[in-house]
This record gives sequence, C-alpha cells and structure tokens, in this order.
Amino acid sequence: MATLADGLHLSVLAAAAEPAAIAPAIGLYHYLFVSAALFALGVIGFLTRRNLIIMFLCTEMMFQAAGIALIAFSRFHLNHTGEVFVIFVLTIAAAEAALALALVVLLFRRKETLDASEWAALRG
Amino acid sequence: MLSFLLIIPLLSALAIGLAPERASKGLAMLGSLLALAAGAAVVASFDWGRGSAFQFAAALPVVPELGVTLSLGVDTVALWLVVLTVILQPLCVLGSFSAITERTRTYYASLMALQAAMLGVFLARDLIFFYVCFEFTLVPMYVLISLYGSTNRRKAATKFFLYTFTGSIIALAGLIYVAWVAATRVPDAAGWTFDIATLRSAAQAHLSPTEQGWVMLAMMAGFAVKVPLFPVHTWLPLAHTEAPTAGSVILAGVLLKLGTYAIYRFVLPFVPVAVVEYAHVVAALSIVGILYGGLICWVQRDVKKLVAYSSVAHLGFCMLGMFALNAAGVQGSILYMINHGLSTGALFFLIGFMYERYHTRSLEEVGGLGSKMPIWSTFMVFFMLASVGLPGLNGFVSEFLCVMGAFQSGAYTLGPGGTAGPLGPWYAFIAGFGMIVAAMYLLYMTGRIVFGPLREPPGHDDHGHGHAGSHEGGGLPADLTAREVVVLAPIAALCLFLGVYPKPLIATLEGPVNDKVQMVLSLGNAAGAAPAGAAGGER
Amino acid sequence: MEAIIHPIVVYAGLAVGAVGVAMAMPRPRVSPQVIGALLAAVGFGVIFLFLGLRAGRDNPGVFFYLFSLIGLGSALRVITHPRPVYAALYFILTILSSSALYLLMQAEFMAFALIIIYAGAILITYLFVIMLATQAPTEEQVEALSEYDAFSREPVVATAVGFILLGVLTGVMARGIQEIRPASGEGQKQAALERMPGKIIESLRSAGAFEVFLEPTKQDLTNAQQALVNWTRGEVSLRLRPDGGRRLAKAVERPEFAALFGGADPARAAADNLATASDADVVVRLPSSVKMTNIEGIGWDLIAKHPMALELAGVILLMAMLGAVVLARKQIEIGEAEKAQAAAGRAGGVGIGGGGVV
Amino acid sequence: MTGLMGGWATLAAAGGGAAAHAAPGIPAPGAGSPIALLLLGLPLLAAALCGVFAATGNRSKLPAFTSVAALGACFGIALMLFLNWNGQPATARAFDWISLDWGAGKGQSFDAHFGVYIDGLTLLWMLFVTGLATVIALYSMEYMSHDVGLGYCRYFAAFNLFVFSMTALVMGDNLLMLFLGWEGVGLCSYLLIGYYYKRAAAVAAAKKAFIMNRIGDLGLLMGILSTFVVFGTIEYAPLFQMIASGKTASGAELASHWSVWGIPLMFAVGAFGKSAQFIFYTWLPDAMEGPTPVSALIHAATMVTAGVFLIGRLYPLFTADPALIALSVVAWAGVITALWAATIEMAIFDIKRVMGYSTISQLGFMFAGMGLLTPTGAAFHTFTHAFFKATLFLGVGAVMHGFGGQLDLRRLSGVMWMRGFGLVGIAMLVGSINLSGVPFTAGFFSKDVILAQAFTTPGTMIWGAQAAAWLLLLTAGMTAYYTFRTFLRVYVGPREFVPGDDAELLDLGRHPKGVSLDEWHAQHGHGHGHGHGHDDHGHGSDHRAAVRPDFDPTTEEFDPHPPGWSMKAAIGLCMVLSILAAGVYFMKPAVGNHGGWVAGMVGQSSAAFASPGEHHGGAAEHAAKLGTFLGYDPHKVMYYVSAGVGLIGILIAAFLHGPRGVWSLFIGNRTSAAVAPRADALANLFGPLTRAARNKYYVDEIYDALVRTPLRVLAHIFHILDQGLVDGLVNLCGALPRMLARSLRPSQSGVLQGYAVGMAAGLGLILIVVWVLMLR
Repeated sequence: MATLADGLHLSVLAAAAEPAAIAPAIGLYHYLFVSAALFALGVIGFLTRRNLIIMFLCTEMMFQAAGIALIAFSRFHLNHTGEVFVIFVLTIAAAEAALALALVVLLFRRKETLDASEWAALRG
Repeated sequence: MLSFLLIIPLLSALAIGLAPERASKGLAMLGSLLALAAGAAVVASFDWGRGSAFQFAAALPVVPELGVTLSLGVDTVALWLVVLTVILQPLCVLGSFSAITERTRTYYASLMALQAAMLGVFLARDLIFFYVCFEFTLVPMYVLISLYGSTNRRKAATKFFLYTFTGSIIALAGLIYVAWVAATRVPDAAGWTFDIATLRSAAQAHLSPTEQGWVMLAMMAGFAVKVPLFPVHTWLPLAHTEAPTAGSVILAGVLLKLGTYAIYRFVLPFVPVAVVEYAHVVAALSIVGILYGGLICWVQRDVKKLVAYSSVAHLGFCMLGMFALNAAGVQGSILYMINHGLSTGALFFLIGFMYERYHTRSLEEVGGLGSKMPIWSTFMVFFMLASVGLPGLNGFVSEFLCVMGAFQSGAYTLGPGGTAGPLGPWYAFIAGFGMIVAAMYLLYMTGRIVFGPLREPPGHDDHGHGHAGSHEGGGLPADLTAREVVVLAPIAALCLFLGVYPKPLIATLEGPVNDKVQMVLSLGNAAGAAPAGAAGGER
Repeated sequence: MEAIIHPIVVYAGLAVGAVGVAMAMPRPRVSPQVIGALLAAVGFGVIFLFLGLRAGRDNPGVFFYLFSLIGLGSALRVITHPRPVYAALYFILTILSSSALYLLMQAEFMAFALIIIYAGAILITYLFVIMLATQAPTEEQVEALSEYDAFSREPVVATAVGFILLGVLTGVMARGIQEIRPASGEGQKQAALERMPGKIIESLRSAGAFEVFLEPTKQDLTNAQQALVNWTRGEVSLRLRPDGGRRLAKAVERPEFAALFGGADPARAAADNLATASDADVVVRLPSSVKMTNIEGIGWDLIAKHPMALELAGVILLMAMLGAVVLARKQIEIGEAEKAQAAAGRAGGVGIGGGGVV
Repeated sequence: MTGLMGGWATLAAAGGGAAAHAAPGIPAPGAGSPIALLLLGLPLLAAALCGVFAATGNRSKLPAFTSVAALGACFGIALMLFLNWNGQPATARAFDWISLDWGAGKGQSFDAHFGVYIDGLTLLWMLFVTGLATVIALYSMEYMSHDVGLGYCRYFAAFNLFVFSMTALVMGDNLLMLFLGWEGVGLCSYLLIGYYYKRAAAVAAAKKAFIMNRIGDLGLLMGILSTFVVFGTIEYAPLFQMIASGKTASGAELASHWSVWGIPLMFAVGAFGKSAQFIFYTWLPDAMEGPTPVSALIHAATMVTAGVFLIGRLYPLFTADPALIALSVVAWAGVITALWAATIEMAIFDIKRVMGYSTISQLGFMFAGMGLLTPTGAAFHTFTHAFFKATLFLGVGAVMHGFGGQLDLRRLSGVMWMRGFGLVGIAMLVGSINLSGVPFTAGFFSKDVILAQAFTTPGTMIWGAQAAAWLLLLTAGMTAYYTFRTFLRVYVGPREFVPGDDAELLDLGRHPKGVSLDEWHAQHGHGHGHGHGHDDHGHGSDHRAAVRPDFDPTTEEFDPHPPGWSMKAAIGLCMVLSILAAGVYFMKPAVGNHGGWVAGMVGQSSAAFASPGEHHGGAAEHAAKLGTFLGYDPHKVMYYVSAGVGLIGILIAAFLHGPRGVWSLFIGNRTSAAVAPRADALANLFGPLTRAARNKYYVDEIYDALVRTPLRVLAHIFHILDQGLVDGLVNLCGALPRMLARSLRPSQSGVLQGYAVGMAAGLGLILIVVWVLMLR
C-alpha cells in the first residue's frame, strides 16, 4: 500500500509542504471541482429522469460526490475523520438503497409502473 | 407533596397508554381516585391559618440559565380549584364508561393527561411552567373533541384549539414582556427569572401606567378567550356541543376556570393601575355577556348548546365579581368558579346521559322526560335550580356575592357598606336582569325537556328497556343506572352543602382575597386612577 | 477565485457543459446525444485544462484527469441513458473511477470498500430491482422503452438549475478554500499512534529492542502509554531492564540498534551512562517503519472518536433491513379492474409503454 | 252594635304622644328559644323523607301522614312559642350562612346567618301558615290520592319544602334569609303549579309564575344590597335600631337621605311581584293550573301574603320617609289592583279563577291597608283572608274533585243540594259571607279596619288617600257581588252539572285503557248528563277502589263523588277557623287596648305604628286633622256604610244570578245552570268591556307584545348576530390565511421532481447569498 501511495506524486502533500505558493489548496480544488460536477450531474439526473430507480441511482451519485469531497478534505487535513464519514455515507447509502428499493418494488406492484410522476398524491 | 398531584395523573396516563385496551377504564378510575386521595392529603395537611401563603413549595430548576423552574405551591384559592379538579375527574371517568366504548385507551389517557395539565396550572408558581400547562390542556382536549365528539367535531376542535391558542400566545407575549422588565429594569436582578412572585413585584414597581394598559390588554386577550368574555366566546358553544360528555364537563368545570384563575393570578396583581382604570370596560363586557348569552340561550334548539351559552352568561357574573375589586366580588368570583364547575358540569352529565339514550339533543325531538326518567328529571331540575341561583343551593351564594360586589364597588359614597372600586350599583342592577334571563332560559329548557307531554325521536323504542339491539347505547335502562346516579349524587351533595354552608370556603378564601384586593386597590389608586382615600373604605 | 482559475473560464466551460448535458438528455424524437456528450466533454475539459495550467507543480497528475473524466463521462451516461440497466452499469464505472480518485488520495481502505460495497453489493441490488420492475421487450418491439425512460422531464430547466448550482458551488469553494490551510507534516495524520501502545511495542519488539530494554511484562505494556510521552518528536522513553546497561553497550554495536539512538555515538554515550544506572530511562528514536496504515488509522478513528455514530449507523442499518423486509412483504390488494384501468391510463396516455401485461 | 262601636272608639281613642309617623323604637332582641329553629328543620326533614319515600318506591299515603305529622308538630311549636312569648323580639341562630369580612370598620363585614327573629308579626304569620298548612296537607292526603306513588311523594316533598321556605321567609333574622325563603316559596310554587307537568298550560303557568316573581326578586335583591350599603347590615335587629335613631350608618340624616324613599321602593317592587300586585299580577290567575290545595295554601293564604309581610317587616323603613312616597305607591298599587281584579272577576266564568282574581283583589286591599298606614288592618285582613279564602278554595277544590275538574259556573248548579256536598256548600257560604264583608264576619271586621283608616288618613300624608278610600269602598261592593254571583250560580239552584275532563279525573282510571284522550272526549260528549242525586257507589271514600278497568264511559253515567273524611275535615276546620277568626277582634290586645289580638301582635313587632287616625289631642284638633266621611267621623260611620255596600252587592248578585223561586226574598230568574237572562243581558249591554274583562283586559297579550315578543326577537337577532357577525369575524380571521394558501396551492404539484427543483434552486440561491454577502 504505502509503496503505491508513495509512488504517486501527491499534490496535496506537495502543497502542504510549501504553503501559499499560489493558493494554499489548489490541489484540493481539483478534487472538489470533480465532486461538485458529479453532484450537479446527480442533481440534473434526479430532476430529469422519471424512472424511480434511476432517480435513486442519481441520489447515489450525489453520495459519491460527497464521498470524494470528504476524502479530499481528509487528505487535506491529514486526519481520518473524512474517511470515517465516508463509511457513514456508505452506510446510509446502503440503508437508503435497501429501503428505497423496497419502496420502489412496493410502488411498482401497486401501479405497474416506475414513473415517478404517477405518484402525485401531494398535489395541492 | 404537590408533585404527587401531577405525577399520579401523568403516570396513569402513561400506564393506560401501555396497558391493554380493556384495562384503561380501571386504570383511569384508579388514577383519578389516587389523585383525589392526594388532593385530600393536601387539604388535610394544609395550614389554613396561613391561607394566603403558598404552601408545600417545591422547586426543580429546569433551565437555570433562563430562570425556568418547575416550582409548585398552593394558596387557598388554588387549593380549592385543585379540589374541584380532583373531584370532577373520577366522576368524569365514571360517567364515560358507557359513552365511550371504542378507542378507550386514547380517551382515558387524554383525560388523565388533561387532569395533570389542569392541576399544573393551579399549582404552578413559575410562569413558564404555568404557561406550558395552560397550553398543554389544549392537546388532550383537542384529542377528546376531535376523536370522540359528535358530528361537527373536527371543526369544533380546530376552532377551539386555534382560537384559544392564538389568544394565549398574545398573553404569553405580555407575560414575557413582564419577565423582560423584571430582568432588565429591576436594579439588582440576577438575570432572568420566571418566579411569579418576583415578576409580580417587578411588574408593579417598574411598569408605567401605559405599559400596564398594554400588558393588561395582552393578558386579557389570552385569558378572556378562555373565560370566555363576551366578544371572544364563540368557540365555546361549538366546542361544548361537539365534545363528548366528560369533555364538556371538564371544559365547563375546570378548563374555563383556567382563564378566570389566570386573571386572578396575573392580571389583577400584575397591572393594578390598568385594572382599576379599565375594570369598567371588562365589567361592561361581562354584563353584555350575561344578557346577550342568556338571551341566546333562550332561543336554542340544542339543549347542550343552550347550556354552553349559559356558561357565557355565568362566567360573565364571575368576571363582573372579579373586576368589582372588593372582597365580596372577588370571593364571589372564586366561589363562582367552583360552583359553576359543579352545577354546569352536572348539567352536561345529565345531557350526556340523555344523549346516550336518545342520540339527539334537540329540544324539538325530545321532551317531557319527567314521566319516563323520573330520577334523571329530579337531578335535572335540581341542577337547573342550582344554575338559576336559587338560594340554598351553591349557585346563589356566588351569584349573590358577585352582584353584591359589583353593587358595593365604588359605592363608598353611598354608605359604609360600599367599598372602593371601579363599578357601582348600576352595574349590579343591569347584571341582575341576567338573573331573570337565566330563569327564563333554564325554565324554558326544563319546561321542554322535563315537563310537558312525552316526546321521543321517531324510531325510538319506547318500551322501558328498549335500547337493546337497535341503538348503540344498548343495554341502558330508560332511567339512570346506579353508576350514573353515583356520578351525580356527589355533585348534588356538594351543591347543596355549598349552598347551605359555604363558610368553609368563604372563611378560608377571606385571607388571600382580602390581601389581593387591598394590594390591587392601593396600588391601582396610588397612581391616581381613582379618587384618593377610597382604598380600604373608611378604615 | 482568480488565484485558482479565472471565473470567465469556469462559467464559459460550465455554460458549454450545460448545453451539452441538456442536449444529451433522452428526448422523444431527436436526441443528439453524441454532440451533447462532446460539448459537455469540451466544457469540462476546458475547465480541467485551465486548472491544470494554473496548478503548475501542484498539478495532481495525469491519473487525476484520466479518472475524473472517466467518472464524469460515465456519470453523464448514467443520467442520459434511456435503459436503466445500462445506466446502472455506467454507474459502476463512475464508482470505479471515484475509487481510483480515492486511491490517489491515499485512502486505500475506502477505495476498496467503495468497490466492494457499492459496486459489489448496492448496485447489484439495483440491477436486480431494475430487472424485476422492467419488462423485457417482446419479440416484435425490440427497442421498446418505457415512456418514462424514453423522455426526460424538463431537461433544460433541470440542467440550468444543476449548472447554476455547480457554478455557485465552484465559486464558493474557490473562495472558501483560500482561507483554510492544510495540516503540516505527517505527524498529524499519525497522531493516533500515540494512543496505540500495542503498535509501538510491536514495532520495538520487531526491532529487537525488547531484548535490551524491557521486561515484556503486562505492567510494562500498560505503563507504555506513559512512556511514550514524546512521540511527536519521534522519540520514546523506555525503562531498561536490570542488566540493560550492559546489554545495551553490547547491542549498540549492531547498526540497527545504533539507529534507534540516532547514530553510533549517541548510542555509545547512552550505554556508557547507563552502564552504572541500571534502572534508568532511556530515550530512543522510533524506527522509521513505525507508521500507521490507512486501515489502522480509520479503525482507530472510528472506534476512538465516533463510537456513538458507529452504533447509530449499526442501528440504522438494522432498521433499514427490517424496513425493507416489512415493506417488501406487504401484499398490495389491488383489484384486477383497477390494475387494468391503471394500465389503460398509461397506454392511452402515450402509447409507447410496454404496459400490456395484464 | 254598641259594643262594636265601643271597640272602635277605643281603637280611635288610643295612641301615644309620639310624632305622627316616627316609628316607635323597637327593643333589642333577646335570646330566643332554639326550639324555634325546629320550625325550619321539621318541614325540611319531612321533605327529605318524602324524597326517600320516592326513592324507595313507596306507594302508600305515607308521605301525607309524614307531612301532616311534621306540619302539625310545627303548628304545635309555633303555638308553644306564642304562648311562651314575652312580647319582646328574640333571635336564635343556627349557623353562619354567608359571612364575609373585609375590614374592622362599620359596614365592612357582611353577615347572613341561618337564624330566626321572633316578634309579633312573625308569630302571627307562623301561626296561620303552619296551621293552614297542616289542614291543607290533611286535605291533600285525599285530594291527591289519585296519584299515589311518585307523584304523591313529589307533591308532599314540594309542599313541605314550601312550608320550610315560608318559615325561612317569615322567621329569618336577616334580609338574605328572607330572600332565601322568598325564592324558595317561588320555587315550590313553580314545582306545585307545574305539578301536572304533562299539561302544557301548567308548565307554562309555572314558568310564568317563577319568572314574574324573579322580576320582583330583582327589586328585592337591589333593596337588600342598598340596605347593606347604606346601613351596613342586613340583620333586622341592628337595622331597626339604626332606623329608629334616624341616621344612616355613615351618620347622614336619614329623613333627607335618598335611601329613605329609594330602598322602600325597591322592596315594594319585590313585594308587588310576590303578591301579584298591579302589573305583576298576571301570573296568579294562571297559577290556578296547580292542584287546588296548592292554590288554597300558596296562592291564596300564605305565599302571596309575603309581600304584605315584607312591607310590615320593614315598616320602620317605609315610615321613616317624611313624604311617605313609597307607601303612597304601595297604597295606590293596592287600590288599583283591588279594583282591576274585581272588574275581571265580575265577568269570568271559571270559578277557580274567580277565586284567584279575588285573591289578587284582596291582596290589593292588604297593600292598600299597608300603604294607608294601617299595618294592623293589613295584617288582620291577611289573617282572616287566609282562613276564608282557604275555605273557599277547598270548597272549589271539592267541587272540582267531584265533577271531574269542571270549573265553569255555567255548567254547575245546585251543587249544595247534591248528596255529600252539603258541607261544601255551607263552607262556601261561610267563605262567601266573609269575603263579601257581611257584618259580624271576620272578613267584615278586617276590611273595615282598612276602609276606616283609608278615610281617616289625610291626603297630606298619603297622596290621594280620600280617592283611594272611595275606590276601595266601591271595590268592596264589587267583591260582594262577584262572590255571591259564584255562590248563587254554583251551589244553589237546580241541580245540574256537566262533568269536566280534567287530568285529575282521567288519572283515576275512569277512562279505559287504550282509548286516547280525544276519543274519550268524543265518546263522552257534551251535554252528557244532568246528574241526579245518584247513590254514592262507594268511590267517594277510596278512589283506588273506584278504578275499574272495565268502565265503559259510553254506557255508564258519571257520578259526582263527594269529598271523603279528610277533605271534609279540612274544609270543616277551615270553615270553623274562618268563623272563629272574627273572635280575635274582640280579644284584648297585648299592646294598647283596641283592635283585638292582631293589633297586639302587630304592635309588638316591627310593624308597630301609631296610625294617624288615632287621637292626638282634643276633638277639635282631631276633626281638623282627620278626613271626614261625608262630614261624619269615618270611624263611626264605616260599619254601616261598608255593611250597606256589601249588602247591595249581594242583592245585585241575587237579582242577576239567583235561581228562580228558591229564595223567597229575591226573585231570581236563573232557570238552569247556563241561563241567567238578566245577567246575560247585562253582559251584552257592556259588550266589548265584558269581553275585554273576560280576556283579562288582554294584559297577557300586551305583555307578550311589549316584552316577551321583542325580547324573543332580540334573542333571535342576537343568535344570528352571534353566528354571523361575532363568529363571522373570527371565521374571517381564519379565512384570510386560507385564501392566501389557496392562491399558493398550485405551486404544490405533487410531482417529486418539482420539489427537488425547488430544493436545488433554493440551495443555489442560499449559496449565492452566502457567496455575495458573506464571502466577498
């Protein structure tokens, strides 16, 4: 493990070694941008897709985005807290997947469709 | 000691919630009887010599940073109201046995929770605790009305909740303002406190007359809705009509008294200047309520609504006495709280018992029950007379004292029997017409429902035991059962006793009431709102 | 923001990306998915290009760009692919690339956990459900798609909202991270070692230090925590065995032991000092191999700092399991007529769907 | 006659040297015997026992026995108290009722005890109340026997409660206690009028009585409160002392204080209400819906005289006013009532109502007596009236009882000659001559005291006293006329009757089961029978035995059933008592030496008052001061005049209504029960006036139009306002947010992604705000 990690050039560590060259955390920003982009794509997917399962997939994607951001900050701060939170995020994602899929199955059984707009009982 | 009074109902509410459905009746009965025993213990160990002091004080800091404390204590006034509550509760439970047959767990749990909240109001010595209890009464009552009421119950429950809640929020604003004044303007204030005694002295010393006016307006906005005073009474008939029997009994018997009690406890001592200045306005509204409510009663078709409107009229007397600001008036007012609770509560019981048998409350459909239900009719006439204010029954003592208070108040120019105060004989005279109107509507009610030829709703099986099968109140005999008599008999006995020998109450209330009246008048008049030298009569 | 990337570039790139994503969304008639994907790639590519240019020697390296683009590309495919199964498969690709990004950030454990849990377990469940809930196309309509898969809902509005959010996020982040400073040195990350006496003692034992210094008694092990007071300087104080001085003097001749004392000379000096005072403490330098692995660090952090959260997570999982069981078991009482009506409603509405099961 | 004249002379000659209307000081009360409290306790106990009987389902006459025993014991106690009485007022106290304290000063405590105050007035009233109550309870034992069971218990419970209330009213030692009794008798009156609660008319009458009384009660209550405020006490003893001292409690001169006329006026309103005086009187005729014994006791003899008692009790206050305003009002109210009621009586046909109006009229006499400064006369008339009016009512009751509730004097004739009704007829005759004021009867003496005083009282003291006296004299004549009109039509003449259809009869079980009331009426028909001296079938003595389910009304004729032993005994007793009542006029009074026993009793009470007709000096002064009656001394002339007026009235009655050929002196022309040509012709002559009088001058209708209907309309308006305006405003407050919410409603599409878009956009918005505002 350690060898693999050492073998790659780690921008985060490099930035840490030499503070405030251009910006203190420009390496971090790369990862955060990816995270934000993934999140935005998740949001867009959630908003546009009408298949309940895909919508849940999109939420999982947003979890991924959050995970990347958490790991990036964990690396940036040189502690394990972020990683620990990714574990929790994974837990929640798993729980959500279990419940959500059960619900989807239930809903599907009731209306024989996965279209989210079929379920609009909250219409005012 | 007092905490038992809160813990027992709460615990039994909890136990009812956890226990199986069939045990809830028994648990509720047990809990209410235990509460009654606790109440009796408090009465037995109360030091009557120091009636105006708060006894059995207990305090448990809850949020020390904000000065919120769970502090308890009773003086005589609170104690008698506590006694009223613990006496009515087992009767309400007993009276519901046959009326409530479904979802009994929620019902009895709500009933017990309601009792805890009401007792909390009477026992509270801390503003926040008081207010929390005051508001919490709405929740179980809402449940009782909206789940167990009659046809229009949802609307009634919502209206009841929103109306009284809106009022009390305004009252809370006023009270918090007082607390803020106490925390900021009192020179050596140690941060925030909600201790009622501290707040009282702070309010008396540090509120300007203008502020007092506004604070009184805010407090009255909340408490007058609860009472209810004339223009803000419309929730009451609706709530009463729709509530289940025990709900109506508690509502009329105790819940309305929370308003008057709060006025006695907060409005009078906190803002004496404003009280003296605006008492005539409140009294005028009370009198309007007496006559207006009474006349409306007279044209009701729904007997329960009639009794509900009569509460508006009756509580008008109560408020009139309170704002007479003299010993007779305030005493009468407090006695009125208790007596009205008994007699009107009993009337609601009676109507409930009738409703269980006929499933209607319309005076058009039911009538002349005197021949069919002699026991019921006897009780009906008895409590009607108590409500009319017949001397010898409890209603008269309080009504007389209220009217007398209003008459004396400010009549010190007429003779030594008059006292200082903002009202006068004319108020008493006009309110006296309310006594005639009361006779009119109550006799109208009795004349239709007890007397006259027997009228029963179509389809009602009029052979003695005819409820089995076709009606859901099945199994009830034509006249009252022993259980129902047991519900009514103690109230009747109390009505009679308090009518003939009210001395135990009057003698014990004398101390606190005289102190309070003295305080309010001296402070109220010191600010120049009433002629100087009027306070205390010609002492 | 200028310090990291010029805003104009970001917004221009995002605008192009937004147009691309909007175009790539599945539509009933014309859906220029390829053009959309290319546009999106151009948009994001421009941003990455400028990011890389500005980073200079902080550049995270080629693997970052590679995996980022794979991840974002497959994410785009997830949200645009009309067939749920493919979408799920693309999502696995997203997960794989993000786990590669984890690896780049030295989060080895999480990287593999992600693959195992997400790609291995969760997504497979998704696939099952997708297959359960989606009818296989019949013979005559090979390309039949569910209407709700074929048409996306308000793609332009959603994309606009998503990209505005993204723009704001990037702006805020760019502004925000200028204020924070990264932690310095490895020490912070290894700080938990302080509280891991077993690890230290194990490493010392593996260096053979115990022969010299310590009776490996239980007492010593519990006292070791006190002993390791000065770990931040990479030093550890240890108590000599009764005959330790003599043994030490002999041991310093061995080069790996000398290293423990920072060289042969300090070691000899220590040995000389200690030859007389047999039960004195000595300060030794930890071997360079004593480091916490990533998995140890996470484990320690999880147990030591977040026990409550861990328990809660367990409870949540349990509840989710129970919930899923309860929900999935529920039998829906649905009348045939109602079912038919629902199907007819769908069929009459669009006419594409494969709702003709009943 | 000479003896009588002498008696009158002594009455006129006596009197003290005190100022004309300064109340003689009333001595401070001594300690009374606590036995007096038993007068309150015994009836209450009996009432409670009746309740117990009801609860245990007793179906015997036990309640009646209990009541008669308890009331008899009460009478014994009252008698004992009277015999042991030393002439001084006394008090005895049971326990505190309402007592309040708010200071140490004068008037800063309010005390109302359960206690009794015994003086002459009290004893006088108690004697005839308990005595008559006992007799009438005895009468009721039989009269109510058709209702043995629950109703019987109810009747006697209310009856006993009434006696308790009356006792409290009369004996209470403070005004609040009086108020307790005052309302209590009102209640019992309500319960007993409404005894036949299935009859709508009875219920309405009961309600009317209670409410009318309540209006008066308001006046009384205000009076009590004013008394307390002005005098600082409502207990009689200190109150009388204060009044005697001529100062109010705050030291103001009482004579010039508003309260000296204000407070008596308030009390007068209360008295008018209870005693059915003008404008409040309409409830009393309707109250005849109650059982006849109740009418006899409550609505003739006792309760309705409470107003007279009240004025007598507070006579010191009434007379403290130099202008005597309140007494003038009382006097004129009495005079107008007496005249007004008498005119109605002359026209109506319902014999029980005749008695009701007659009571009103006689009460008017009593009030006039009070107002015209002869409390002795008023009390004496109350006393005698109680007996003879009770006799009359019991007699009417016996007729009612015997003829199925028939009360129309055109459908009854010659009752006196029917078997078993002889005693009733004699009793009626005795009652009638009393009421008419035939010389040497009790009614004659008591009425004369009032009339003579009326002519004596100068107009300077009581406004228009002379006119009042003339009107009273006219009324006395009318009284004689209507009394004998009833007597001559019902009790003598050809024997005929049409049985009534009263519920009391129907409850006897005389109509077979399964036949509705209406059907039975139809079958029974009118003109059913000229009853003819049937043999008594034995159901006179025991009505239960008369219940024959197989009774067929179409074939069997109606038999009048004469009263049984207890009714006869009661009627007889009352008759004897009303004869004997005349005797008390000749007893030596305890105080002074004229006016008889009653004068002595009154003289030893709060109503003690030196009437202005008494001599204060020489004959010249006397003549100058007093009014005259056509130039003669009214004291001397009044006997002849009033006897003459009475006889004229009786003659007219005989002329118009007397049966043909029965009386040798007057050739009457009535040929049958319904036909009296002269009377009918006279009635037709007055046409509309007669009709108006028969309809009680439409006073009920006027009240209805002026008070009840407007109030009812107002109540409906209030009800609508309450729901529309007051509640409407509240609902509007609720509706405004609802309208707002409704306008925002479409934003909730229910589609999941709609909300998600909002969420995402909202998040973006928040971030923009954060970015722009905080991070820049």
